[in-house]
Amino acid sequence: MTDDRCVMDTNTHPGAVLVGSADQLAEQRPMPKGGALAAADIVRVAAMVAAVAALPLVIPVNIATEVLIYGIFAMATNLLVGTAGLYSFGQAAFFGAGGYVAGYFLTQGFVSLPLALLLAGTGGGVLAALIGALSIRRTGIYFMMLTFAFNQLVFYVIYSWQSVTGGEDGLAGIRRGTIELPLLGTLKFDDNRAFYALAAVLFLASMAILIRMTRSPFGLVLAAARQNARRTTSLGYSVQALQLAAFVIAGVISGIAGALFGMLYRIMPIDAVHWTGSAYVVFMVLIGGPRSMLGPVLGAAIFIWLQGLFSLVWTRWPLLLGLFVIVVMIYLPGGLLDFFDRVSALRSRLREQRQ
Amino acid sequence: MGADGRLLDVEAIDAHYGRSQALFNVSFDVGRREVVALLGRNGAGKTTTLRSIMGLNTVSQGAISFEGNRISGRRPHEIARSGISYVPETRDPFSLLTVEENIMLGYRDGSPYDLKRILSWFPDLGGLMQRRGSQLSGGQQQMMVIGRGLAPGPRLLLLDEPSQGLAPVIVKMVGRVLAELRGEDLSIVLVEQNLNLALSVADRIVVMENGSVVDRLSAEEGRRHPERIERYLTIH
Amino acid sequence: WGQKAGTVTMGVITPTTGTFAYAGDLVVRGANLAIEMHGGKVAGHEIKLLTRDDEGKPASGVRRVQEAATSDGMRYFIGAYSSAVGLAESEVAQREKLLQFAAGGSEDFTGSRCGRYTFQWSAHPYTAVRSTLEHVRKAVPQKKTIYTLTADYVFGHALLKYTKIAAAELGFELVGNDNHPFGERQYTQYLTKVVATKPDILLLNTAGADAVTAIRQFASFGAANIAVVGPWTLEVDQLPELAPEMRSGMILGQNYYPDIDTPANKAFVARYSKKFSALPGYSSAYGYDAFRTVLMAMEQARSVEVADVVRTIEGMSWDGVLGRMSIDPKTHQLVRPYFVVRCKAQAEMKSPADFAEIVALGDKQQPADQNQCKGMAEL
Amino acid sequence: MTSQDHIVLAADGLSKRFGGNTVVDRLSISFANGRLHSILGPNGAGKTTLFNLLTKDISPDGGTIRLDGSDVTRLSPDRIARRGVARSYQISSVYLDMSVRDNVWVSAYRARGGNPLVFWRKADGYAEARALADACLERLDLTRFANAATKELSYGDQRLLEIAVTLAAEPRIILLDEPTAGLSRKETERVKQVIATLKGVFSIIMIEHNMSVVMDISDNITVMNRGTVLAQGGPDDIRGNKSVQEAYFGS
Amino acid sequence: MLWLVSAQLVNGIAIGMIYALMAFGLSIIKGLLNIPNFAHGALYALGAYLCYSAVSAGLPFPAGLFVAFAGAALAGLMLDRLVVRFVRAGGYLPQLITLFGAALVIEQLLLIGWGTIGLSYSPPELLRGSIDLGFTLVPRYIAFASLCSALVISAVWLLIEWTRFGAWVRAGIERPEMTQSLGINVDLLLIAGMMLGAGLAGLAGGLALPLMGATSTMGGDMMAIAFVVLVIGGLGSLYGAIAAGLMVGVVQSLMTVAAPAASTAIIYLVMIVILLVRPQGLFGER
Ligand SMILES: Nc1ncnc2c1ncn2[C@@H]1O[C@H](COP(=O)(O)OP(=O)(O)OP(=O)(O)O)[C@@H](O)[C@H]1O
Ligand SMILES: Nc1ncnc2c1ncn2[C@@H]1O[C@H](COP(=O)(O)OP(=O)(O)OP(=O)(O)O)[C@@H](O)[C@H]1O
Ligand SMILES: CC(C)C[C@H](N)C(=O)O
Ligand SMILES: [Mg+2]
Ligand SMILES: [Mg+2]
Repeated sequence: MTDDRCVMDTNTHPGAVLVGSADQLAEQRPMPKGGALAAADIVRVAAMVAAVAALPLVIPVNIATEVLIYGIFAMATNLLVGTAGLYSFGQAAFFGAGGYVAGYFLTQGFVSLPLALLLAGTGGGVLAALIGALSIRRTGIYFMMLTFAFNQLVFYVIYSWQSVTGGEDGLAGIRRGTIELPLLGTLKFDDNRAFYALAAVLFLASMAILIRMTRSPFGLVLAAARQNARRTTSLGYSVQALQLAAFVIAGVISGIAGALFGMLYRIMPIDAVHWTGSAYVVFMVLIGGPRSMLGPVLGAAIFIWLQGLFSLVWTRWPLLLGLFVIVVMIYLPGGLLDFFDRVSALRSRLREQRQ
Repeated sequence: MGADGRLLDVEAIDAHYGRSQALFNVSFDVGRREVVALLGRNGAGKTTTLRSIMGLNTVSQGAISFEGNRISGRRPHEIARSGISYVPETRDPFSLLTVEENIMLGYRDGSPYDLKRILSWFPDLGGLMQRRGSQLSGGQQQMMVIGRGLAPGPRLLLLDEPSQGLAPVIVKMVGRVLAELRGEDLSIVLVEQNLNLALSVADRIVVMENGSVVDRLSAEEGRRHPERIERYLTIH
Repeated sequence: WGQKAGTVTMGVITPTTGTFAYAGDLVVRGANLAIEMHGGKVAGHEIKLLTRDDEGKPASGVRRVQEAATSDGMRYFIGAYSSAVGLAESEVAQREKLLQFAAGGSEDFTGSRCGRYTFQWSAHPYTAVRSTLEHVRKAVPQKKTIYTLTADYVFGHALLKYTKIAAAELGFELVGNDNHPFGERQYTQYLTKVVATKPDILLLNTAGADAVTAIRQFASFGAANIAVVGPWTLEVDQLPELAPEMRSGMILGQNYYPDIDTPANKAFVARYSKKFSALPGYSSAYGYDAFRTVLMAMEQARSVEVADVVRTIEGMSWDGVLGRMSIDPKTHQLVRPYFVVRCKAQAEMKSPADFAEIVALGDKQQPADQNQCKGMAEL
Repeated sequence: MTSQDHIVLAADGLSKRFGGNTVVDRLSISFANGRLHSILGPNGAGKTTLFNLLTKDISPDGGTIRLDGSDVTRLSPDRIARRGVARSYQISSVYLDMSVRDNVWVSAYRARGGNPLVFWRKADGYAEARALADACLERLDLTRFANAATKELSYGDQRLLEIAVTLAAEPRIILLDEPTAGLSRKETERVKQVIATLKGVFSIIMIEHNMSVVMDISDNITVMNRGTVLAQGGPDDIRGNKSVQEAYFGS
Repeated sequence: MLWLVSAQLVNGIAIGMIYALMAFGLSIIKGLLNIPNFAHGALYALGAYLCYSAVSAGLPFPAGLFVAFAGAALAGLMLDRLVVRFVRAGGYLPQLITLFGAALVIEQLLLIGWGTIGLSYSPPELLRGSIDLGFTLVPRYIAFASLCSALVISAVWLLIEWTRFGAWVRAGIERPEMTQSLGINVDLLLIAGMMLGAGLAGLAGGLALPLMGATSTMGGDMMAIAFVVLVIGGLGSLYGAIAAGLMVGVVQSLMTVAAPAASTAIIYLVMIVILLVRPQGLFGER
């Protein structure tokens, strides 16, 4: 029945004029699928929630919190690196912007945590909109270097603005803030476990949003633009606008992650804004694997956990970290995710052989 | 050199992409100063065959020898130095190099095909020498990469759809060049969708389908009975 | 609270990577030696020593302190090396009630960000600048004009602040100052300015690798008539980083110098040189003396409870490595002497490690009205 | 309804220079509604550049472009596309890291008015876009590859996909740059038929060097040389034109 | 004021030339191999240490510079054989991060090999002290180092331009299969390119030794500047590397007169402005 749809059904589309009108699609209902959520999805969600709940039992709660925070940051970065193919080396600027904005707010006697997060997201987003608007027009290494340079500028602004940011010392004395709930009263997060729970909620929410995003039209078109921007433009997409949108979204989420980081250790350190922070988060993404949102999280977890572990083992621990990075990249070029793929491929081949 | 004057021997090769097989038991040979046309539909395996000869694909079964020496399993640059050259269908120009650099990149001293000779065939390129490879029109690129393939002075040239994107006047020129080359110490494996061109220059024809050789015939037979080839190429 | 009965867990949180990478292991050496010379036990408890890398970064320092406190039951620690890190860790110390014996050039440790659980081992920047400039005044009275080069962070700012005060007190004239970012590697543009201004003295309010690089590049100008003075610029640990001809004649303030003539130091130096066949420097002395003091206080209090030890140290007065010492209970600043040395030329050196001679001692404490500590919290 | 002779797309005095070379030289050309208009010319004549200018892939140095009578010279390429102009590229521009089906989907989604900022719904939920995409694959006999990774297709099949993507954009005006280059006879025949059935409803502009395709199905032919129009007319006029013979056919 | 500005101008030019050398090596690796060599800074540090060891062992300073060059080139060879070649197929980012890992390893090896304390070396007697230009002093050594940089850059440039080496490597990077099919051993070429680029980093490190000493972290700071110079100048352009090196040196120096604290930040601002106005850099081609 659909056989002659391609271009032939000009009767239903007189003149085949289909100038993009958004509301037309609003009426176009998504195809119903068997069940709201596929069984496999439910299993995956349950597994993720269980893993997040179990994490602080395995590693110290602060480290676990940090893993989640960097997980959020790395997932946001992966929206750019993995999906959109925008190799930003300036993400620390947005992480930092969020952290400093929320931190400043929370050191000035304010305590509303939702407001702090909102400010952080806005801070990260606005800065990303500014930097993105100027950088997106450039591609490849020039985009990389522009974001890097903007990152450095943000760094020096924060560095020099000592009265507000604490400069080289970092912004200290950040309080964790509270949430006022109508019935439950005031939620406090001074206890590290409570704070972990907060981070976990935000982490799971970001993950859900970002995964959905990569499978949405937005994500697919971003991926298309990554592979061939010119072609995508010629199909009627405003590629730069879409990329800017992705950049801003990543900025907002990074800003929120930065705010959490500031609250976790109650200090926003200047080196969180340094460009090396931007490099590290890209590395987390690549080590984990940019193909899916699970990769960056794995990368963040491994990176933070390994760093802590190695530093206990040997004073020259960065050497171990370096070797680890090299080995992963050589043997698992698609990141740690490849490892799981290999295992399941091996298993299916074994099964085949048995039959 | 093969005992019977054969230059290239492709003996029962298989090739794979990952786990899917692209060539099945492909065999043919090319003699000295001979043009063999390799014909077949899209996806038949023609390009894969050429790439296998060049060493760009690994051959999982069978063997390829050139002038009596086994070349399958050797590295592409060694195969190239033994006297084989390849012009890919995707053209693959070097976009940052100038046209002159593109053409002369593989030039070896003593090659009969120097810049002057190449320009005598494609005078259009003459004014473009200092352009970059990416700044040419499609057809200009095609001429450039044909020249690039000849410059090293190969004894066997693998040509993948050389007439693609060329204006009729240049297609004719290509036909003339191929005829001219045949008079020299050069053999050609020609993949070509332009049947007229293929029939006009080839000595022998090998037809492929679904990764296998399905027919072999002399050009003479091909010219007399084009339907014998066309039934593989057109709608039945 | 995670502290196993019968053991007391103490930490050394110092950089083994980053700008101060050279220091971490040296502090650990000193700390280990203190424990060893104390007999490995204190007030009936086994001593367990943890070492962590703070990477010279505040966040890492805080992370490591927090982690060591919660997972390993650490209650006492020394560190950090950089003021920025130490100050950040100090907040954790107050919150988690950990005793921190810090070292760093920032006056904030005992000033605006003072805390009941943090003690400062290094001299106050006032003491440092004042002692050094006093000696300069005496030794080369004809040199009057000073150009300062200042590291743009708390440490440099503190030194600059007190340079201005001391210069006014002692009659120097400040003819110029440039702030350079922490971690700067290119100083010739500043030095070009300095050379052009022709001051009598180039005073470096900067430390670590920054100072070494600045001096090295200054040496390449060969401007012999400008004297280099560093109130707190190069600790003895770093002197070998400079070739003898680059450092000779420099006047430097020191928190520690191996030649210090006290019984405690003699014992320390002897033991240290035997074990490591080298002379101890600032870092090792800090590790040693800070730990020694804490262990002494534990013995005196007959307790390893943090609160008891804090109270004991606040009231203690003792013979330490540096001489007669005590703690100012209002600020937790260690009241201690400061040393001024003059670097020797190659010809004067009796051994490769004979860098300098102590030429003066200073102990002027910061005037109380300049101190910004708002008082100590309850324990 | 617009008449058959209504001009849908026109260029007036269009010029483009690369460095010192004038590649398109004060060129004026117009395309009538529902016609198949072929553009011939020697290699390097400026045909692809003309396409690039018409779709604003590159900006002209002079001249104007009119779409349905209104000046679109300053419009961005995506806006032009949304006004119903779609093109295929001479060098295939398919998305190699996507499945064949997704390649066409990206095009079909936009064609059916899809908003690319939608990030809360799954892409595979859009029935209409998906149906259109599948239909386009079917038309070019690519259905059997629908789930394959595009980079695994042979070159000729990628060229077919390129056309499928262009058709899925459901344009009013289709620009095809050498649609049959690299195709075997069978595939060439198929593409030719597809184009022939589209003619009349859509306005098609085609660059092609394959004379059997051009002469059989074109309504109008323009021959370009050195950035200008050398000749214009129906297939027979062109075949008989002396200067075209010389410059293009070489006989 | 004027004399101060001119003094800074002279200083800026001298320092800028050293930046240019560093960027040039980076540019060779980037231009020829298309890798943003994140290990460049580590190789620079290695050069400084090697030069130090050579002169400490009694070799004359020029020999020390040669050791720095050769040693770093050798390290480049090892880097390529042991690491980079395995990730080459993966493209840009995997190479970048692998090289970053390699940089971590090299820096730590330096600490293990030469200890954590930085090392100093005074240049030979001949190169000590300053040249008095009347309005300013220029340290003799800095003048020497910038002259050396200029010479080396020119020599290498001629090598690349006068031989087909440059075209080969560029071709090999863009289309390795096609280049091999023309009979060129791409592997060998890439090794040579890597060694040359790494060697130049080492040489820059050796030249920097008397000014910067030898410390494990010295590379990181230099590398950031070198990347900036590279991009400002335009990728793959010799004039670009030189012009941008000088420009960065001069801007940095002049800024010290106006606002010293901003002298580092300013170069990033300059870079942003240039990239926005001329995205391909000063001398780059699009
Ligand atoms: N990179 C690849 N990965 C997987 N499969 C491939 C790849 N390249 C080609 N194939 C498959 O191998 C088969 C042969 O392809 P090949 O390119 O040799 O065909 P061809 O005869 O040259 O076709 P064309 O005329 O379209 O160029 C095809 O079915 C194709 O799908
Ligand atoms: N980026 C560029 N820089 C400089 N010159 C260019 C550039 N792109 C194309 N040209 C030149 O412009 C002219 C027209 O090129 P165009 O691609 O439009 O030709 P064409 O008519 O499509 O040819 P073909 O049939 O070979 O595809 C050619 O001479 C080409 O060399
Ligand atoms: C001991 C030191 C070198 C002090 C260090 N410079 C600081 O940051 O305070
Ligand atoms: Mg093919
Ligand atoms: Mg064209």
